[in-house]
Amino acid sequence: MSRYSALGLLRGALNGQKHWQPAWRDPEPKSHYDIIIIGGGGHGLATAYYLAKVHGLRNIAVLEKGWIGGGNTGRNTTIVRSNYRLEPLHNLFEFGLKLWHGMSDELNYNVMFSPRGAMFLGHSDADMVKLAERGDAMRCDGIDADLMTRDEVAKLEPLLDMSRDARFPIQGGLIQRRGGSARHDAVAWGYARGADSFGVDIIQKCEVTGFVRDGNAVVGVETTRGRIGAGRVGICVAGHSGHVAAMAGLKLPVESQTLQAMVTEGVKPMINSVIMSQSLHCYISQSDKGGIVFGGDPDNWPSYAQRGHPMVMEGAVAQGLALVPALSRLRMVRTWSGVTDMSFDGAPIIGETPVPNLYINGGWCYGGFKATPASGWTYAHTLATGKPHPLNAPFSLDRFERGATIDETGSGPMPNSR
Amino acid sequence: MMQITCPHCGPRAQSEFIYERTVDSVVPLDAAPEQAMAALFSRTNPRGVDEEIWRHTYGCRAWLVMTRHRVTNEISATRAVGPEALP
Amino acid sequence: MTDVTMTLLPAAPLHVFEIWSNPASVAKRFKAATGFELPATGTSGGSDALRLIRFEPTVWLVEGDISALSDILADDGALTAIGGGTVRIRLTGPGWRTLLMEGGVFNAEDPAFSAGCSAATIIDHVNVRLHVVSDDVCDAYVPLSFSADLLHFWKEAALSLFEGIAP
Amino acid sequence: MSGPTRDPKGATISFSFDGKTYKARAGDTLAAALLANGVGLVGRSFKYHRPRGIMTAGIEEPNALVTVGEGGRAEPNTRATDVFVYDGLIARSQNRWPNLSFDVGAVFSLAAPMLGAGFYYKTFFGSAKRWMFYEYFIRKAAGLGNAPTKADPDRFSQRAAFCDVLVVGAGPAGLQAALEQAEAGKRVILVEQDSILGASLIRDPQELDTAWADSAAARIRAAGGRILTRTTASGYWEHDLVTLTQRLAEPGEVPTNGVTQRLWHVRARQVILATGSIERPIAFAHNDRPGVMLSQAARTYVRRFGVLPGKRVVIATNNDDAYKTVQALKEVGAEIVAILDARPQFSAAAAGAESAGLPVWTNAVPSIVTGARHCLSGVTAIVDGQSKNWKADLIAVSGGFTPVVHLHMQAGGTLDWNEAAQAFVAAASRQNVTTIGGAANPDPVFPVTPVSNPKKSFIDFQNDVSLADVDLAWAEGYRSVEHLKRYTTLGMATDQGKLSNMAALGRLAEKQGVSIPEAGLTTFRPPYTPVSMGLIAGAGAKNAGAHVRRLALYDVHAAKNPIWQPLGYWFRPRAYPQGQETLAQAALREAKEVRTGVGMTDVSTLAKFEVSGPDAAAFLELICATTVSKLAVGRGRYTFMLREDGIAFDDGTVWRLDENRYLLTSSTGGADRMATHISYVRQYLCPQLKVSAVNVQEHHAGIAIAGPKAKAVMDALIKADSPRHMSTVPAEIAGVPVIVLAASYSGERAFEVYVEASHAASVWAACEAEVTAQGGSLYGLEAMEFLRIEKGHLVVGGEVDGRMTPMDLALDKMLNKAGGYIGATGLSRPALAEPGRRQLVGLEAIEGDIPEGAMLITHKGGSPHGHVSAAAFKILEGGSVALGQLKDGFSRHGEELIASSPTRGQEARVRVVHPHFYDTAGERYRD
Repeated sequence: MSRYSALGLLRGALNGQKHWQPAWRDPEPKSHYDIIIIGGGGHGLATAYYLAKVHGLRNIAVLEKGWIGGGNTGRNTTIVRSNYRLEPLHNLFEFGLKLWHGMSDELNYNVMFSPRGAMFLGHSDADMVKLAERGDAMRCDGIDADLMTRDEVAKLEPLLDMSRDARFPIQGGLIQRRGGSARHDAVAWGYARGADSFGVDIIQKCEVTGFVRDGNAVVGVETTRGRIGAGRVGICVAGHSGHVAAMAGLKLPVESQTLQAMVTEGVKPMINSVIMSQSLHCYISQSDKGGIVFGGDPDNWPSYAQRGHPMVMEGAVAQGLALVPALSRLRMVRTWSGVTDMSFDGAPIIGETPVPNLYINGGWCYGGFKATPASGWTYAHTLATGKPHPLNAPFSLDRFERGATIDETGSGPMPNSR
Repeated sequence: MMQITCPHCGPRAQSEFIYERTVDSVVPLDAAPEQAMAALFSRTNPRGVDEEIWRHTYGCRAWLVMTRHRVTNEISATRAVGPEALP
Repeated sequence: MTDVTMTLLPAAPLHVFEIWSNPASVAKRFKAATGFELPATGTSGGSDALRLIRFEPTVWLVEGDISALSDILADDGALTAIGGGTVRIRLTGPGWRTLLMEGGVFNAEDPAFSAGCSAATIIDHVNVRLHVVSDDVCDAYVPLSFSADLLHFWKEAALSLFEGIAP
Repeated sequence: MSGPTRDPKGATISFSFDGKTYKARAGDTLAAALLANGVGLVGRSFKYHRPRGIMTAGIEEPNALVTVGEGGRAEPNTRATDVFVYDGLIARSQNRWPNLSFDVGAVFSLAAPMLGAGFYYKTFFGSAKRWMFYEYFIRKAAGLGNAPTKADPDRFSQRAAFCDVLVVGAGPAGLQAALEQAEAGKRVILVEQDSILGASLIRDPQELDTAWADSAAARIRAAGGRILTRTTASGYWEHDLVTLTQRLAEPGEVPTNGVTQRLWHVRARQVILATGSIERPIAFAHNDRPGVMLSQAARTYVRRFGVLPGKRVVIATNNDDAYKTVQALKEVGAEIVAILDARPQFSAAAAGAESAGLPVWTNAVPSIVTGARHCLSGVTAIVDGQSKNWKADLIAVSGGFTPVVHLHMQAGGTLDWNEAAQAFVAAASRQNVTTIGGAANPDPVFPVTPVSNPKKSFIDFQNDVSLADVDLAWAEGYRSVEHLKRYTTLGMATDQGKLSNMAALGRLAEKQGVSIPEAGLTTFRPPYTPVSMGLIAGAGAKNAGAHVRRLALYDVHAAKNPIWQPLGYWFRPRAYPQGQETLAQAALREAKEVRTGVGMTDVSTLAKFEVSGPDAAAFLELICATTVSKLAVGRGRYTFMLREDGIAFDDGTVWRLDENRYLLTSSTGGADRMATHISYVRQYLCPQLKVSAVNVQEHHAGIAIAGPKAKAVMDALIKADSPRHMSTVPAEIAGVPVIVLAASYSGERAFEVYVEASHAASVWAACEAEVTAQGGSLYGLEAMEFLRIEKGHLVVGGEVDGRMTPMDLALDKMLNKAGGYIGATGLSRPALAEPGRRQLVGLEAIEGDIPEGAMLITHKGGSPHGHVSAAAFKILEGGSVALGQLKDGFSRHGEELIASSPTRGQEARVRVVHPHFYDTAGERYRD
């Protein structure tokens, strides 16, 4: 692996950047791996990286049906934060946030993680109490969170509508200063390059079509590139978890829904942080290229279509413009959609399945990107040891039927939040 | 935005409808606990055709069952559910 | 010039007439007692003295004299007052169809949506029930809590539609 | 070299660009007007700040992006080719400092050898903070125009439309199709993004001319068709829904009636796409300079706008269409210094040009152009392997044609590869859409392999992506077309790859050694061209799409100037301050009034359902987790409802008004959810029941009267003995029929009066008169909160937070022992009975005031065991009390904890107690 550095770029300036090597190999699948990870998104690649780096395993493959990072890793709004109210969630995401802060150096790949602050706006006294409660829960567990006054919010984001008679007047906010955003594709590419350097085989255009069973246990996978044996198999295909799990006869507490996002034409810096709201369902940030990145709620009906719907988009943009009226004359230039695993308590699922040797990582709803390093780390632990890491133990698949759900919003088992 | 044929009102914009749940997740009133929890917490979630319950909330307020393809959004059938009604 | 105007009709009793069993027998009793048919889906029937507008499969909205209806329903349904929560806005003038397309999703421009037709839909996020009175008049039944905002929306929309450049 | 010119005759309107005033003709695009005034340099590129001019005459323009308009109307990144000049138009160039001609940012061009594709990923290591330092400068350099800082003064409309046939594109093919359909009796909508119909007929006059276009339009309208110009079909969604974006005013222009754009949601039975094609550039060194223009664009400027974009022109082509440009330029006196035809043989058109004495070179491909910032000076080409030079001020290029298949693909359609045209064309679709005209039948071309220095040969102009960047991405393993796009940012600029996609695919295919269709294609998603955010928001931009819900008694309250509080979409009075009272002072006074005298408040927003029929009680015993059927007529009770998973999700009261008629109330915040739940259970789960459950939330306004003197007030109002606690009677107040319920949320003897909302004002006035006569006053939500907390009553959204079971809330004794209610099975899940669950407790301050929302910890630095869900003060005796959720709280009464709020710097020492601080025996309810 050629090391990335400014010096390397300077050298390249003299040779036409011709000395760079492929970031990862394009290997043929072997007949057997100790561990196979299905899904070459950020989570799967991070899992492979930590299996190699932390657990010293080498005989690992990541199987990707298309091209790595082509699913939800490349179809989100790139927000990174750990500001959850409930302890199991903020502990997991905070572990991840710490990894984010060292990720570029760790991977020798600049993932452009920019801790510009993730801010939730409050629009009433009741909102401010809810924000304080969330912040207090985080602070008591050692996670940074600060309440902001109206003036502090206005200073950080001068283009917010601060008028008192706004429909959702801004009364203050809760900021996690160590939160921010990152370059999503780079996360997949960085982990892929890192994993590859340890000898992990990253096999693209290799779709899993079935599981090879010995009795009840999984001992390999059937793929479009042939049968591959495995000691353990980890599903890591959030959005399509139900589809892959069904090949092993499993039904999951998950419904797939479409989440869309959009970006405007690039403009000079106007949004300084990541803006979210306690009462509204939109999130706004500005990419390094100047586009305003914009997201809202998922479509709220089941779908595997990577297509958005105008009515959902119109609702999210209306909310965003009510917060930042200056966005009105910017133009939306591109939309994209991801298929998300909406789990039935809003929290992820990482752990064993009832099928021996088969593990699952999914149910990330619309919050998986920020979890990439924590998800990879804990899943690697689970796959390497066969046991949950303390951080993912609460996120077991059987928690729903047992009654131990982790319901951040308290909206219950229907993902359309009735 | 889909166009959904309400069994009572005819083709209408999706904005008038709200998705409720899949037919396989209905918990019958007399379900045993295991059966009820299985219905609530496990889904076939097919990447293909499924039967879903929607409501024409902002129209005639009636419930309907829709057979829909999850990738193409092709709606092959809708049928009325609920008490007996006059035409 | 404006070719649709909006008027608030005075508050009046409104009831829902719901049938839960034996709809065919109720329909027979209804016809016998009132002289007209229970209106079909998407239509209204009767006169100013007693008008039923059908918006739901088993529910009719009733305006006028309800005194005969309980007996007609007998044990097959119930009558419930809802008028306090509904504001009636009358849209008058040939422009009502165009106005209803603003912020809407229902085809009010369809000529088949004519006098005696009813439909419920969503306009500017508000659940609105429409009843076509004549070519030039359409009544909208709007939830009281949303009526002020919807009226404001329609007034702004009407200005931009009919004054200035053609739509 | 003098650059473009035009006879200034007919220039009637003025506009300004970068502060300088120019003249234009009506009907000019800004691009045409700038060219006519000899302005060659219009913008700067995104990454290297290279000088850029006008390359196209359409919406695909990648270079000539300017900000048009001022204040809240300013539209950054407006394509000069897609704005029609109006008198007073103000345009400014972008992404340059201090000015367009001398742009300091152009130093990035010097560093270009270092800044190839993906260079960001390889450097700027160190801490995240360090990256933010670099990023600050990167962000400043990035972006193009500036966003407005003022609110938008104009409105955006959204409108629905339905039609039999939607025709997109009013070129000859689209007009013809629309005319046929309209005259066959179909309802037709024809849309055209240009300001005129059949504009290509001006560029390329055929047997059909613009007069024909006008008459076709008149016939379409006469047949009832609707024609929308300045309207772009930007999105093709499910079930043949197409969104159209219509400009009613040009960018920056003051609209005549307040509305600047309209978004149409068109549901069509059939869609015909006559969207034409977009000409492709050719890759050669410095092919991005001012003075490099697409061939059809040059022809358009000559014939439609009367602008001569160059006097000494080189034509570079791989097809016959460019010979029409030769003709057009010759007609207006331009000198054609060379025609570089990439094809090895003379086509008929090429032979014709040569026989007319024009310098045609076959097997000729441009390799490099030279020039200054504002214009071109020379062209070098490789002709039969030899380099040749010409002096020229314009090179008009045609690399073939890319059919506009975007909408077809958005509709889920597939594409076929047309080898002769080297282009993808529309194939099958699952929606009802067909493609006609040029988009379906692109002209044949000859594939050209670039012969130039790849580093300076741009394919994505705006984002400065060159052939070398594609090569580098390939070498580094970014080989799928999506990786290539994301690694190089190709196709991610405002033009979304309209000019660059095919060039990149060609290079990728060449590297892979496969054909272009084998190399892949990225998916087109909406929008086809960028859409203003204000237009997507529509009227919702002003209220976030969330109307305020007004109380029936809004005017009555507003006259008293209360402090309002949002509750869902409702606004309710929070307190009615007197004089200089603060919220807390007013609320405490109001609450004391209720504890010692009498107060009244508006409770209209509560959810209410009238449930009638022989099966009403059976139905309610599904919805409610308590018994209902045991209620006698005229009696009511507290109840609560469970989700199917056994978690409590709402509470309220249920009243038996008559033998077969009940009134159910539940929380304001849960009203819509409860309405859906009730309808689902009634209509879907038990359609056989003889029951009618009607939502009467807004039908009844509700007035609560509470306090030791409430009974006296009520007796006077109804002129009868008031019902005892948890009883109800029909009555009359001020001549209006009402329902009086004796229920208490405050802990005092209290009543709720329900009255038809249209008559609420007179009943309210009567109640207020009587309450005032007894020395009482109004109270708001804040006082109500104090009262209920002190009494230990729950609130949905507070203690009932969607995570607590009836056991956790100590409600299990009230559960219907017969079971059968919804949620009964869910309650049997094992973990719900395990230790460690959060349980409802009371908290009494030992020291300090308890902060609402604070965490409950056993020691400093400890992880929370629970939290404070609601905090208040004991109303009469003072002292901070609260309700909370605490791990295993039922068994921890008496324990001391810290209620800690680090975010507010507040904490209190608290003791865990029973969650009732007032009248635990419930004696004050009763007479």
